[in-house]
Amino acid sequence: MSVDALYQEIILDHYKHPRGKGLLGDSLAESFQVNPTCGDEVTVQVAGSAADVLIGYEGQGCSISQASASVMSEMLNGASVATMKEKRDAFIELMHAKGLGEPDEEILEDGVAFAGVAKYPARVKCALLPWMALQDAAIKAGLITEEKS
Amino acid sequence: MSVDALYQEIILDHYKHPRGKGLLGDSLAESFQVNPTCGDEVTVQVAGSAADVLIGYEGQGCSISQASASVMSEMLNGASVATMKEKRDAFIELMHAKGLGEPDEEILEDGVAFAGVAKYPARVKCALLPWMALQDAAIKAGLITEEKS
Amino acid sequence: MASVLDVARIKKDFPILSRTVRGGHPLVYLDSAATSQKPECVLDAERTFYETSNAAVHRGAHQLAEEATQAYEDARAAIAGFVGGAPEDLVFTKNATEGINLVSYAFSNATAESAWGGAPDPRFILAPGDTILVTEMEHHANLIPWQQVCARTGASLRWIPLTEDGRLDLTNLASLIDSTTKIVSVVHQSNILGTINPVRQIMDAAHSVGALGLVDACQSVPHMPVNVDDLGADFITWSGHKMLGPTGIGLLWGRTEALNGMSPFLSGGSMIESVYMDHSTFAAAPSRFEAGVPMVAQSVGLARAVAYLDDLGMDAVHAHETELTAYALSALEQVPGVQIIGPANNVDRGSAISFTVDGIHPHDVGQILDSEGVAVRVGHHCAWPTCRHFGVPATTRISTYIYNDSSDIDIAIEAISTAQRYFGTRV
Amino acid sequence: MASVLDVARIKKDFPILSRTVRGGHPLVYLDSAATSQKPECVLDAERTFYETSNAAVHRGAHQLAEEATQAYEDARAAIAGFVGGAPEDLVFTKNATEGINLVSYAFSNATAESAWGGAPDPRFILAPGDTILVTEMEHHANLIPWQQVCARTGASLRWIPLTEDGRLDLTNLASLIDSTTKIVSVVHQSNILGTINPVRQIMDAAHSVGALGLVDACQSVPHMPVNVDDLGADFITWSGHKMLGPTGIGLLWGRTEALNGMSPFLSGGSMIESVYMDHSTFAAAPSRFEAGVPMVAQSVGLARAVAYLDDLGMDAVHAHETELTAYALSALEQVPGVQIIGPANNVDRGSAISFTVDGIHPHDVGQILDSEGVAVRVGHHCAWPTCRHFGVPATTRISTYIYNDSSDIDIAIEAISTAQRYFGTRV
Ligand SMILES: Cc1ncc(COP(=O)(O)O)c(C=O)c1O
Ligand SMILES: Cc1ncc(COP(=O)(O)O)c(C=O)c1O
Repeated sequence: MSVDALYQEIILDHYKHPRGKGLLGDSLAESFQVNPTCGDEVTVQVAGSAADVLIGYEGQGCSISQASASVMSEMLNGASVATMKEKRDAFIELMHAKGLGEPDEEILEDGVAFAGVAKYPARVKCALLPWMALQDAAIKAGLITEEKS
Repeated sequence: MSVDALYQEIILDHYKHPRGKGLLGDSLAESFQVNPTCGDEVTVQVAGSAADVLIGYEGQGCSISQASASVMSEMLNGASVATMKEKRDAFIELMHAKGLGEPDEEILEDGVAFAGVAKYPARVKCALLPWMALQDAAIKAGLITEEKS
Repeated sequence: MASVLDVARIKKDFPILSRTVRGGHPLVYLDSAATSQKPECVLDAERTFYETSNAAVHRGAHQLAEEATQAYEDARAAIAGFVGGAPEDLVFTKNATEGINLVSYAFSNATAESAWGGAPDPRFILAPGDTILVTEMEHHANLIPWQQVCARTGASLRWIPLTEDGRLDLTNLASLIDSTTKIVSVVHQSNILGTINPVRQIMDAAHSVGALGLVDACQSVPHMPVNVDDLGADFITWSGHKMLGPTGIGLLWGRTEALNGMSPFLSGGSMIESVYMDHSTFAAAPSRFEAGVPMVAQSVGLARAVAYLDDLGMDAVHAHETELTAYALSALEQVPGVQIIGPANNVDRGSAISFTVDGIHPHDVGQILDSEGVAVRVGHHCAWPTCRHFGVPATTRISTYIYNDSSDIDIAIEAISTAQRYFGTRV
Repeated sequence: MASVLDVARIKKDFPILSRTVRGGHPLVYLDSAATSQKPECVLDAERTFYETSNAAVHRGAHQLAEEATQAYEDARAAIAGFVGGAPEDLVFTKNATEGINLVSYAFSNATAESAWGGAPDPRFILAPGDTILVTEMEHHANLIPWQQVCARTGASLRWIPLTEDGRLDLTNLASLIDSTTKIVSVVHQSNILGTINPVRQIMDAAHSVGALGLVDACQSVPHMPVNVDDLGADFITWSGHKMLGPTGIGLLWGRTEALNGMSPFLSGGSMIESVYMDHSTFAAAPSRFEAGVPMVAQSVGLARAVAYLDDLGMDAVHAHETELTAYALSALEQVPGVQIIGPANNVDRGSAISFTVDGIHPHDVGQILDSEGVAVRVGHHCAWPTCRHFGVPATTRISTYIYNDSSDIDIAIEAISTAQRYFGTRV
């Protein structure tokens, strides 16, 4: 089906079996984000240190937003802030590539499965939702400084 | 010229030589009306009695509005309220006839010259301006009662 | 299913319906509650206007200006006539949202003016203790403007709650509408639930306490015969783009004296009587509410749209939709795992049908439908509080119009099953 | 007169220009300051949108909705780019009048909200003693909204007076703009006098006291290169229909932080972040100011219009108009009895030329011109106080655009002489 590019196996798997889902007992900061057009919600928490970031999340929404949160959490839990930024930039770039991006699997790991999402502008916002929450929480926590998004 | 139907000799004559122009010393009531799209202005006063209405007017504006005031004044000065209403109705009907009206010269006198004005929607308002002022002043003076215009 | 409308012939009038989407699927357009498609005759009317008579209206003394003004005022008369109203009671807005805002600002503007020495119509002046009544099934367009009026005046918002089957719970209407009520603003037909509300009863209740009443008729005027006198409202708003007309044009009908009781909303050219540097006076309605160069070409297009609907006959349009809705409801009921959000029976119900599919998020349902050529809407449908009431984050909605028939429904139903197989919730 | 533009070729792009009026006269359209005509490519773009991609934007998950959203946002980027702005700083309105009202309501709304416990941006809160500055040559659209804000907040209106030759008298600018000034709103190019004002100087003066500044660019954006950074304003408004675009669409550009400091204006769908029955939160600009289904097809048409203008080059457009204005001014000067209202020289001057003809009312001048096929505007041009300043009830105005050449002026001049002979003021 034409949607197979959107709903990669990896995405459906993360959707059905989310990794690392749940809130942290204690956190440095958290951010709640909604997608105002469809009501998808996600809360992302950050804890730990610049060398070892811990991520918790909760949410409800479509397969894309929830799988994206799961992939993000798997990819970034225990990473350094520098790695987090690198992967975040790569993921955002991929989402804005209109489906023409050639993601680097070394950097994006399971995130490469989202390449096809970028062909569906309405779904790009879904995929980015947890990443926006992470960005906001990390700023609040003082792990990164305000930057143009 | 195509405008000859609009600018009848009679109209241009009334414009250049307005009849009965000027305000009355004393009046029962007066009404000031403007055409908000072009700024034409006219003030109409009524005096006298139901059997013998006196009309004064002042104004500035285009040939059509000023000639209409002159024709109206000439036609109605000294008329009864009943005659005034009859002529007013006939004039208004003529103005809404889109140029297809066949005016009765017995009733409308020089007013028949305005038949061609009705072909120019933007000028109908000009021609009706003094009549609207008359209507309003006569109501204020208690000579006629409020009616749907 | 045989229809009272000749849908096959109607489809031919809509060029877009012959296109394909997503790699060759014929387009099945089931999103008319969001916006309708436009028949060729509407596009032709608009274009002809631009090519022959385009000019600023109510302004020039030249022939084009005359023709444009005539076209604009003829359109006003035709559209007013379509709902049984008089031309001088019909105001052109850019969409229905502007129409509702226009009325809502009459309240906050009158309130502010009266604080600074103005003497507006007292019906529009609000103070703490005054209340405004809406319902829990309003489109955001008929909710947020009233929240904002409250934030600007100290008045309070009340709402009529919903029953479990998506109807208004009128049990406590008598206590919701009382001497504090200044305006009651209610949707005629819900865009998310499909419910048709007893607006006459609610308007009468509003009038019994001296309050004004507004009906949001966005989803009713395009789909059923609507007569302004029958509704019993003081104001009715709807949009052109949902009834075959162009984007960028909406309508506000008001009772003459209600309209003329309102302070101006947008101010500028064409809505004035006299203007000085330090003060101005204003024209009567409808001009008072039409500042600036208006949507002239769009009014001409919309007038052509109402002529098209009149040719079909609004009774026939309504009968067609009622039939199709019955067909869709019973087809959906037979799909395991589908839950209808809103009235499940076809009584007092329009053609918008919201539903959820167990185990699949509405967004994903919509995406699979799209991949099969079926265009539906997913989300909260600008009625987020209604979603909250039903405990769902979003729904998938199918909504039909004159160019849909039962085969469109069949394709949608089949696509729902495809989605269930795709996401493994059904074998 | 040779022109920098190939006017003969351009005329062919405008179907309406080949029609005749009043019994066979070729149309000479000299009323572009009221509204411009539309080239075929703009009409095609709009129609193609309806026939292929029409859908509600920012809402559906289906392919048409995606395409419509893309078309709408591409249009925003193209139009913003035309004036050197960023897409996220450009708000679509229905006309320029709505744009100015939007900014004016930010003041009265913030003032009202702050009285009821809200915490709006303090720059928009007004109180008695605060002042708003306009000029004596404003279009009603940039005068009455500010009069109304004063009536709703207790603030006072000031204005920059005019000199005898129709320029702003800036002698007392330093006392007109002082610590009480909250906003300065000034027309860039007068639609009645043709004057081009030194808006940069005035905006800088506004900013020097911490006031905000708005430029009404309705008559400049269509006719000369305009760059938002160069103007130095916080807000700029203009309309689409005066620059080859469809009716029903206007623009408000604002500095990001100025836009995001404003309370919502129209509220409803698509401008929200979260909605509950008792409160809502709002999206950032531009969405915050675009409630309801917007003018999608019109945005597509307008984007095509700016591409058309870009192809000609705005420098060339401006040079063409400057030439044509010089030609018209000197031709008019040679007609006995003609008085120009506004700058008689061609310095800092646009192409709108108002004049009176001794002994003939402007309405009658316009009528004779019309009977010769020449479409001009007569009246106060929505600048009634400006007419009062010059002691005239009205003027006749010719205004040119890219599709006019010197032969159009020649025909108009000849028709003025005809009017003089007709009314017997010249032999
Ligand atoms: C200088 C000026 N400002 C404002 C306007 C109002 O524009 P619109 O009617 O498109 O709202 C116009 C045109 O009519 C104008 O020329
Ligand atoms: C019930 C209802 N009210 C209001 C609106 C708002 O209409 P518009 O977007 O045309 O302003 C809509 C449509 O979106 C609607 O369905």
